[in-house]
Amino acid sequence: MSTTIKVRAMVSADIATVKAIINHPMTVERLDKATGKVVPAHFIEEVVFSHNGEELLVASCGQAISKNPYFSFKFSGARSGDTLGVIWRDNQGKQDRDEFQIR
Amino acid sequence: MRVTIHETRGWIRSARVLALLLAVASGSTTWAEETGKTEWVPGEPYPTALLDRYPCHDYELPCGNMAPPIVQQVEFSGELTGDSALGEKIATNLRWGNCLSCHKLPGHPEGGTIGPSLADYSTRSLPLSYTYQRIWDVRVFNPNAHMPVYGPNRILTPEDIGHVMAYLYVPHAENRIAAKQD
Amino acid sequence: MHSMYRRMVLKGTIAMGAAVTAGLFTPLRALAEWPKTAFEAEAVEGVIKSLYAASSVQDSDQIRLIAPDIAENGTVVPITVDTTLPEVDSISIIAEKNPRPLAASSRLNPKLEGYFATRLKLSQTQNVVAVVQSRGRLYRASKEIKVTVGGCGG
Amino acid sequence: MKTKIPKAALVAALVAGICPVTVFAAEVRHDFWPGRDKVIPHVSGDEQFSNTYRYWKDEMSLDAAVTAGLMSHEMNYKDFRWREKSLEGEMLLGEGQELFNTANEQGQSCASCHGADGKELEGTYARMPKYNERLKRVVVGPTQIRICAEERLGRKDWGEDTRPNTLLAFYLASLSDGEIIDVDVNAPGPVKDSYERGRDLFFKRVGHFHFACASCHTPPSSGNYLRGQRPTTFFGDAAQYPIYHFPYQLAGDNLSYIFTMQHQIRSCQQLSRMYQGREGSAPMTDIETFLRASANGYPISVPVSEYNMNTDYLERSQQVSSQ
Repeated sequence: MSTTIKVRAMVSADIATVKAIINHPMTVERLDKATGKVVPAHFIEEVVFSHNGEELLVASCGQAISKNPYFSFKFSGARSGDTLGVIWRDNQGKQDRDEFQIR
Repeated sequence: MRVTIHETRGWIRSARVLALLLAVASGSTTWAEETGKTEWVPGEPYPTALLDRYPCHDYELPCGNMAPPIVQQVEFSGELTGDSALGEKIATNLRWGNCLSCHKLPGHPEGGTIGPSLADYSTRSLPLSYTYQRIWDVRVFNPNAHMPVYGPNRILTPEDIGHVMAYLYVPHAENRIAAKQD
Repeated sequence: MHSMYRRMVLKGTIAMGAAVTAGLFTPLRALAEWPKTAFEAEAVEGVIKSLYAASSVQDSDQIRLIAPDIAENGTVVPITVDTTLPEVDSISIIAEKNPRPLAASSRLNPKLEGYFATRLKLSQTQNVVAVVQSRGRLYRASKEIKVTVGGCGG
Repeated sequence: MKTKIPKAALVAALVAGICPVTVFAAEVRHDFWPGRDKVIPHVSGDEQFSNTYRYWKDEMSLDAAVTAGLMSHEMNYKDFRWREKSLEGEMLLGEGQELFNTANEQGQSCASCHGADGKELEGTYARMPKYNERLKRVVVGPTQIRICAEERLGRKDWGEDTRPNTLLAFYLASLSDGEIIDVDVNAPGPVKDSYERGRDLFFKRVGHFHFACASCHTPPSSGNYLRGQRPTTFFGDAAQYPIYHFPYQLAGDNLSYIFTMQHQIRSCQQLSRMYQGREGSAPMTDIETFLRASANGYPISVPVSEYNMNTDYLERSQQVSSQ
C-alpha cells in the first residue's frame, strides 16, 4: 500500500466520482538565497488513472500545480468494487503506483 | 508638512502616562529604545522577539502588564508632498502598512471589506488633517475602531503616512483608471 | 478528416480492450512523452498551438470554470472545469499571467464526463482559461481570479 | 520634517514629580475589545455575536442552509468542516497511529497503557483541557502527550511543537470524532479560572497593530474579507482542531500542515504582529481553554481541512444568485 497516493472513489447512479491526492513537494525552480545556486524544479509531470486496467485519464502537469496535487474527475460505467489504478511519474525519475477499490 | 502631537489630557490619560513612565523606570522599555532606531525593517516580518515592546499575552514578561499606547491627537498642515507609488507599496505590503487587508484601495479591488472601500478616496476631497489623524491614531474618532494605531505604535512614520495619503489623494495613472471601473 | 479516422480506431481498440478480462489489460502505450514545449511556452497562443496544433478557439458557454473570485491563498486555488460539450477528449487549464501559463492538460477516455478539477498556484491576479477539445474543435471559457497574499498581517 | 514631541520636558517633569511614589506600581488598565461580558462557555454563545449559529447548530439545519445556497462564511465554515472529512488529513492519521504504537527501547509505547490503537482514549480529547492533580496545572492534549512521553517513555523530544506530538494529538482527536465537547468550566476551580483568564487574553488588545484576537474573530470583522480570507467567529472552531492547514507552514515547521490549537494561535499571533506565546505555556493554555470551552456542546470533527477546497459551494451560490 503506497503512502504517497490517497484516493476516495464513490459510485452513485452509475457515475463514479474520483478524488485523488498525491504527496509531492511540487517545487518550482527557485534561487536558493543561501548558496546562490538555482534549485531546479521538482514536480510531477504525469499522472495516469485507469479503471479495471483500462486507461481513463492522463493528466500532464506543469509547475503551477499546487503542492500535494489534487485531481478529481467523474466517469460512467463503473460498479462499486472495481479497481482504480493510479500511476504518477515526476521530472526527477521518481514514480509510484497503487490500486484502490471503488466504493 | 508640519506635524504636532498633543497628548490627550484627561485623568485617565495621565494615569497611563504615569504607568508608561513606571515601565520606563523599571527599565523594560528605555525611552531611548522607544525613540531610537527600530530594528524592524518595514516590509520585512516584524522580528517576533522585539514584539515584547508592545502589550502582549504573556504573564511573566513586563509586556504582559504594559499599558496600551496613549491616544494621540495630531494636526497636519502644509502641502501633500508624498510619493504616490511608494504610498501604494506601503499600503499593499503585508509587512508594512498592510491597509489592503481591510480596505479596497485604488487599483486594488482584492482588498478586504472590514474597512470601507477607499478605491475612490480622491473623489471625496476630505481635509488632509482629517485623513492624517485617521491614519495616525483612529481612536480619537472611535476608541474601538479596527484600525491599527499607526502613529503611537510607530508602524508608520509621518513621512510614510504622507506617501500613503499621496497614493489615496492622487492615485497614479493606472490606479485611477482601475478605480473608476470598480 | 485524419483525426476522425484516428478516433474511430481508438474507439475500436477500447471496445476490444474492455472485452479482455480486467487484470490482463495494462495501459498499452508507454507513459506518454510529456508535452515539454507546451509547458515551457511563455505565451498563451504558443501553448495552444503546440498542444493542439490548432489556433482557432471559440468561446463557449457550455464550459463552466468554477473557482473563487478572490483566492484565499494564491498557492492553492481550487479550479473545476465542468462542461456539457459532447465527446470531450482533452481539457487544459491555462493561467495567463503565470511565468509558464500552461498549468495542466488532461487527455480523457470518452467514458469520462466533461469534468476535471485540480488546484493551481497563481502568481498574481489573472484570468484562468479552460480549453476543451470536443469533436476535434477547441472551445474556451475564462474567469478572473483575484489573488492576494493570505492572512492578515505579519 | 521632524515630529516635535516635547519629550525631554515631559519626561523630566513627570519623573521628578513622581519619584517618591514609584514604590507602589499603578494598576495598569488594559484596552479590551468590546464583547467580553457577552461570552458564555457554550457554542450557542455565538447567537450573541453572529447570527449564523442557527444555520450550523446541527446536521439538519446545516443541510437546509447548504441546499439554500448559503456561502461557507455564513455558516462559520462548518459546511465543509463538518460534512466532509479531509482526504489530506486522512493521509497523516496512519503516521499518528504508528507513533502511538511504536515502542521505545524498553518496549514501552503509548499502546502499552492505553490499549492498542488508543482504544481507551476514545472520547478523551473532547474533555480536554483538564486539571492534572499530580502536576497541579491545567493541561491540554499536546502538553499531556509531552508529559506522558517524557515520564513514561523517556522520550525527551516529543514536546508540544514537534511533529510526533502534533501527529499524536491529531490521531487522538480523530479517535474522538463525533464526541460532544464538554470542558468542565461550570464548577469553580482551576479550569474555570483558566477559562476566564483565557477570555480576557482573547479580548485584550496587544501587539504592534494593537489588535485583539476578538478584533477579527467577532462581528463585524468575522464574515468580512481580510484580504482573501474571512475570519470566523470563535464559537465551535476548537471542535475541528488539530486541523489540516495546507498551505500554511510556520518557518522551520515540517508538521505536514497539521495545526494544533496553540499552533494556530501562534500562527495568528505572528500574522497579527503580536508577541508569540510558547506552546504549552500558561497563557496559551488559558486561551485554548477559553476556545475549547466556547465549543462546548458541539461535536468534534477531525480530520478536516482549514480551506474549503471543493468548489461545489461556489456552484451552489452561483446557481442561487443567478435565479
